[in-house]
Amino acid sequence: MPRETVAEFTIHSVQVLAEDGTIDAELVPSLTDDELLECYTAMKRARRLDERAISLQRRGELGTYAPAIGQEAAQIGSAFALAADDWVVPSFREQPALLVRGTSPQSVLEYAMGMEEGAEIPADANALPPAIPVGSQPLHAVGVGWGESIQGRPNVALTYFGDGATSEGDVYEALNFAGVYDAQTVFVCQNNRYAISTRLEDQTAAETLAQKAVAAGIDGIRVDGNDVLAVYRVVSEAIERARQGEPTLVEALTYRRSMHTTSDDPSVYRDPEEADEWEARDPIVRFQVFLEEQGILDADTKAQIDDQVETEIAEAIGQANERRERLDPADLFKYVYAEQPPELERQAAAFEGDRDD
Amino acid sequence: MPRETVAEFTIHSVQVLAEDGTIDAELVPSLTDDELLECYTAMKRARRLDERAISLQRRGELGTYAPAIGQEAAQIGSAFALAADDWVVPSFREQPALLVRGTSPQSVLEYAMGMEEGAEIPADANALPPAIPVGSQPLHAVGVGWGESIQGRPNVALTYFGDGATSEGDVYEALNFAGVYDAQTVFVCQNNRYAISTRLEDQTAAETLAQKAVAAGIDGIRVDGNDVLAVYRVVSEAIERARQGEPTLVEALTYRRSMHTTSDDPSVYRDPEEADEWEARDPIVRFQVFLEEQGILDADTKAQIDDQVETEIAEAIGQANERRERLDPADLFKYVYAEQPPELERQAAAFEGDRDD
Amino acid sequence: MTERLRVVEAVRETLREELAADDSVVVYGEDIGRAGGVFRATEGLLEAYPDRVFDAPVAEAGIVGVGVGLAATGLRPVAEIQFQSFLYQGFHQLVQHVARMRSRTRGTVTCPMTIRMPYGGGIHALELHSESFEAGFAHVPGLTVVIPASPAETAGLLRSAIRSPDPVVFMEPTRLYRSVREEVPDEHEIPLGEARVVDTGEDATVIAWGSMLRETLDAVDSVENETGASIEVIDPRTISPLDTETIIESVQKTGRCVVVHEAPKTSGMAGEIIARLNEEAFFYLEAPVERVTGYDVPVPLFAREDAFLPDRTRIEAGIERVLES
Amino acid sequence: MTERLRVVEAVRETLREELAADDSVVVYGEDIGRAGGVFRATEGLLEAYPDRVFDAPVAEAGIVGVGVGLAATGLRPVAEIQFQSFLYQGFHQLVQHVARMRSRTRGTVTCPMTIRMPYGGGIHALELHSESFEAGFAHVPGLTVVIPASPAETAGLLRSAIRSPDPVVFMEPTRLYRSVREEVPDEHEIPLGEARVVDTGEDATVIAWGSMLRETLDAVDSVENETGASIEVIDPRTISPLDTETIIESVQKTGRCVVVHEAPKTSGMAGEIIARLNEEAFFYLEAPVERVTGYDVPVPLFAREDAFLPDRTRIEAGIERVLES
Ligand SMILES: Cc1ncc(C[n+]2csc(CCOP(=O)(O)OP(=O)(O)O)c2C)c(N)n1
Ligand SMILES: Cc1ncc(C[n+]2csc(CCOP(=O)(O)OP(=O)(O)O)c2C)c(N)n1
Ligand SMILES: [Mg+2]
Ligand SMILES: [Mg+2]
Repeated sequence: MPRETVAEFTIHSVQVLAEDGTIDAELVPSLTDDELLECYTAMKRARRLDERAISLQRRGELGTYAPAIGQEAAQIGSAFALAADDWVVPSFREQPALLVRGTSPQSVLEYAMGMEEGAEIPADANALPPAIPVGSQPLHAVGVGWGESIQGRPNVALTYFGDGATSEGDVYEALNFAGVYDAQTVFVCQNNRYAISTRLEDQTAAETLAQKAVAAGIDGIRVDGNDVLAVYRVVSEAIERARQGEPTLVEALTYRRSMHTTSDDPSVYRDPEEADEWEARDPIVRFQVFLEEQGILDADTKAQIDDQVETEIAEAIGQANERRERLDPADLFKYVYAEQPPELERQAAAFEGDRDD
Repeated sequence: MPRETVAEFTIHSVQVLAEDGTIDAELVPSLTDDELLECYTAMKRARRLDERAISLQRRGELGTYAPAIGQEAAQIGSAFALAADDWVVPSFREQPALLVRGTSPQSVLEYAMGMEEGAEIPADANALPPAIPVGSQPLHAVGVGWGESIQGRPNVALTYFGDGATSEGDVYEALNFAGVYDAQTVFVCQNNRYAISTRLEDQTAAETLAQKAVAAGIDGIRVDGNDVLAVYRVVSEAIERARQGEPTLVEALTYRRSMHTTSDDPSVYRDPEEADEWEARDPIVRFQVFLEEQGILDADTKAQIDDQVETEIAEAIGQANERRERLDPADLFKYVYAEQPPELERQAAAFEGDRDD
Repeated sequence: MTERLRVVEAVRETLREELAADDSVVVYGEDIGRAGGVFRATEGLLEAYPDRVFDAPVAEAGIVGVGVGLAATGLRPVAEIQFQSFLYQGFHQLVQHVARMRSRTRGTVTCPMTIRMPYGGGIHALELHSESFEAGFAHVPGLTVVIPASPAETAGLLRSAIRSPDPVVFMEPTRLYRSVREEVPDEHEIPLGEARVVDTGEDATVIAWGSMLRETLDAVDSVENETGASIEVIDPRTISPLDTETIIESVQKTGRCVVVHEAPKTSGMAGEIIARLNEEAFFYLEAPVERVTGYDVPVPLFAREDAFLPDRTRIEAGIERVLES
Repeated sequence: MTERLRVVEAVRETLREELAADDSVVVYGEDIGRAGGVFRATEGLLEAYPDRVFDAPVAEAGIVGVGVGLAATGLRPVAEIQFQSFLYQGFHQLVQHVARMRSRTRGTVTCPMTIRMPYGGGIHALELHSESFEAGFAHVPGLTVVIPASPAETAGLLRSAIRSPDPVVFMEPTRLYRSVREEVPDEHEIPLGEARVVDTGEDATVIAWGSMLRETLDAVDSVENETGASIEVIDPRTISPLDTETIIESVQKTGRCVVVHEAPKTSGMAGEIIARLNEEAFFYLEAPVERVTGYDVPVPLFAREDAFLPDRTRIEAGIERVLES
């Protein structure tokens, strides 16, 4: 066998709705007009919430905020593909996906106001809170997907992470565990080209991120992450495979159009031209043109959606502000253990004492 | 581009000296008869040291010991390919490679006697001490290979680890860093089929370990790890590429013929038949038959080598025992910091005080 | 029916009973399945519960991290880390997620996970197989850190750990795995957070846990014999959250105290205990509290291990110093 | 020529000078190159030293681990971890290799690596951006743990850290990065392992470091004004190995002591300091040593951060308690 081939791998990439508006009729997912509009509304809502959050932050009303502007198709196309009882395991930039899954804009804002209230998970929501440590949450998604399978339930876990996260050992361990345990898990890597300031070529020598799957012996595929139909299509298939115990890594090629977080100034490390280029490739615009051309979206509906979104967010801001006013700092002590240990009781009492002084 | 191919990968496997004795003339490395005999002697020395160590451990004279019996071709073929100033970064089962690189059998024994003396690295030896935490040392090898390149030196670092280690995030991070920094590093993964009791299929869903390289965008190749000529050939090429800043992951397919360590009883988790099968495929036997058939090794030389090895090891045992007798427990305090901090001085003094009582 | 068991058997039987009692218990770790664990602590469990006992890849961050997800789905993960020092590979998952899932989400997501592992010296093991980092774990709010000191204690505490609504780092003294047998009551359960007064006494309090408790009891015996002093011995059992009350009460009575641990001295648990005594029993203390601990050096390879570990002689000397001053 | 610099500038200038002074210094970390660091602490360094300043992939175990290898080849790696809590991702490399390379090899291989990172609260940052784990690092023998409290101290200590033959965990108080300016002497060097008596006094000793020192000085001022007491303030600067002598001497004089830190109370450095006082100054102590620290809870998100962090009021109360009892 002097020199023989023992394994071969191919990474595919999928696009359904091209930038020039051409559609791949074979791959286009079968969604009703209402579903398509719902999807569009979700994208607009997410975009608007991010925009409002940035300006609230600028006015000192929110803390550090990580907008997902430009990544709405990657997140909403994928979140839309989930069934009601499936799970979402997000990082810190997943407002669009979370909103689709039922998290309220109010919660998003509360979290950005530095309130744990914004990370409460309602009893019926299958989700985990935002994970700040890069790359740490895919392992949780594997645990969820494996746990569901141990308990004989069909639910899958979908987790999001970025291009930078793929450098963390945890992400690799997650992919590898998923392969070993046939975890009902889908990995969506949003390759938005940057990890803060770091470009992909300084992150890895790999030419695609989808090929990280090869190391774990699971499927990897790339999708145009600014094409919501393609993302929906590819992730739907991945979800169905995951229900059978076959995990997939989906690399969604997209672009972070705004700052890393509100503490970041991208002009330090990237060309304004690059941003312009990607403005033209905005995922919402592409989808909107498609909906208009198909006669699904007209000017009235568009205006109505804009109004609706504006009202929702304005209300959410009001509610979040109200909750902030009622915030009790002493809650600090409440949720550390199921039952408060004596030493913590003493500390809580001392805290109350100090407050009374 | 609806669905297009964006990347393709192929994993090759190399064998030079087949189990049936056939040789691939094109691939056979150009080694002199003396070099071939040196290589054979190294294999015999390593095997014999492991055997003696196991029996010394059984008599209570050594602590836990991890024999490399069956893996001599993988280690010695690769270590032989290094130049004098290259580095070796081993795990805990690399006695064969270390011996080739100049570590004395005495040091190996001292380490197994629980003495840090056995992990001293002579000033001119480019090596790091045995790493016990699985998968932790490839990152060091990347640092070495990168550090040599930063300093404009041609030296490469060769690191060893096992099949189990490939599951650790650290190993993936090491491969990925190597790709990013063009580290002058060669990764030799000895796939000996087991991580203690755990078989490869419970370790990863990947069909080869060489393909772990794909995730990092570096080269990966498999070699028959029981074929010392193939290992030498493949690793020589990898070393030359590494000198140019192109790291490679080499998966050497081999088999751990004895116990994981002397604390382990493999009969709990594997068939005796399996061991028999691999006894027949022993790397030393295969190489010996080749040398005999080529007229390089005759019965006299063989006996002479056996004698020489026996004497060396007997002497090493004597020397290690002597050094153990001279061991000063107070050395405990000596090498923690370059300069002893006052608190440690106090503790050292208290220790001496206690000893004098 | 009580049984005479070793520590390692107490672990195994408790795991078996908890697997039987609660379908949501899953047990996993490196080599814990087909091989039954490197110390045989999980022997036979895979055969008995093939759907809830799993061998894991060699990846501790993975082992800790997937536990967070398993727990979120309603399971009770019981993970083994092969040796305590390798929990460092998953330390970030432990601190960033396991310990804080409850507080991050105001109690809406929890992580009732048990992470068990052998720890400590005394068996002449390889490098990094003998560490004791309980003080570091105790510095992480949200964790419960438990160390048993005998077979019955192991069974009782491990059961409570598995049933705890909060994550528990369960550190088993390797040195005791096979060294003693003891009656272990069936379905034994010992509440977490409560120290045990192992021996009552009037003249000094000695605090020790894990395998140091045995050394301590030996030392106390011989000091009592030699000096006629009467010494109280306390095993905190739960290192964090610590049962301060029991310790304070004892030292308020005895006025003298020795704390023993194998971990390095600086920033070890003895410091914390002394600080609490300083706060709550200051005016009762008749002598400086003595620390008998590992030195501030990495645990050496085994040829020098005995020099590192506190032993009966050093503990005796500590007790004598505190009695004399 | 001295310059008035902020802490973040002191870091930058010291790095620049050390890169200039010693060809073996290499600087790397996430976003430290092209972007100049998320706090701009490394701004301009890549341009000035393109062959020795590197952006790193997002992988902290990798960042710590490669440092071991870089150091082995004769380089002096100076790595940045973007926030202290993410050093946990590389905690195993730190404990298992960085800290013990010297002792494992009897001094034949060493690891003169500096790992610098912002730490601590007070800037309303995201979750896990405000932690203070100095006590945990101090429990790892072989490490030197340093925390500066002003621009000049930053420059002087960072220089010594980079030049140290041993690995240094260098924790920079985020809250001070831009808040104060101070004269920084050129080529300033402050020996590691030596505490600084910031203010002398007779009635009590207050020990604080990092950004807590500033709060402490404010609190001390107001207590001194209100009560007429004279208070000594000590900044250990090197948290480990700790300069016990300076602390003991002071408390032997004042008889009263308060220790302030932002890290959670249990198993924090205050415990260790109290234990040393107990050992060396027991008979001088006139009152229990006070601890003013973070609570035993995970650092909350920023809306509750002020409630968590010790502030001037809490420190004042602590000093008053110790003066009164
Ligand atoms: C473990 C860890 N290391 C570093 C950071 C600091 N950090 C926050 S986001 C980020 C970059 C993440 O990049 P990527 O994964 O591409 O996600 P993106 O921000 O682009 O969504 C870094 C380094 C962190 N939060 N966690
Ligand atoms: C980080 C870490 N986890 C676990 C262990 C315990 N352990 C020692 S060797 C080993 C298996 C290693 O398998 P492999 O990488 O295949 O190397 P081999 O032993 O076969 O040479 C394990 C799990 C360890 N030493 N370090
Ligand atoms: Mg990104
Ligand atoms: Mg193996």
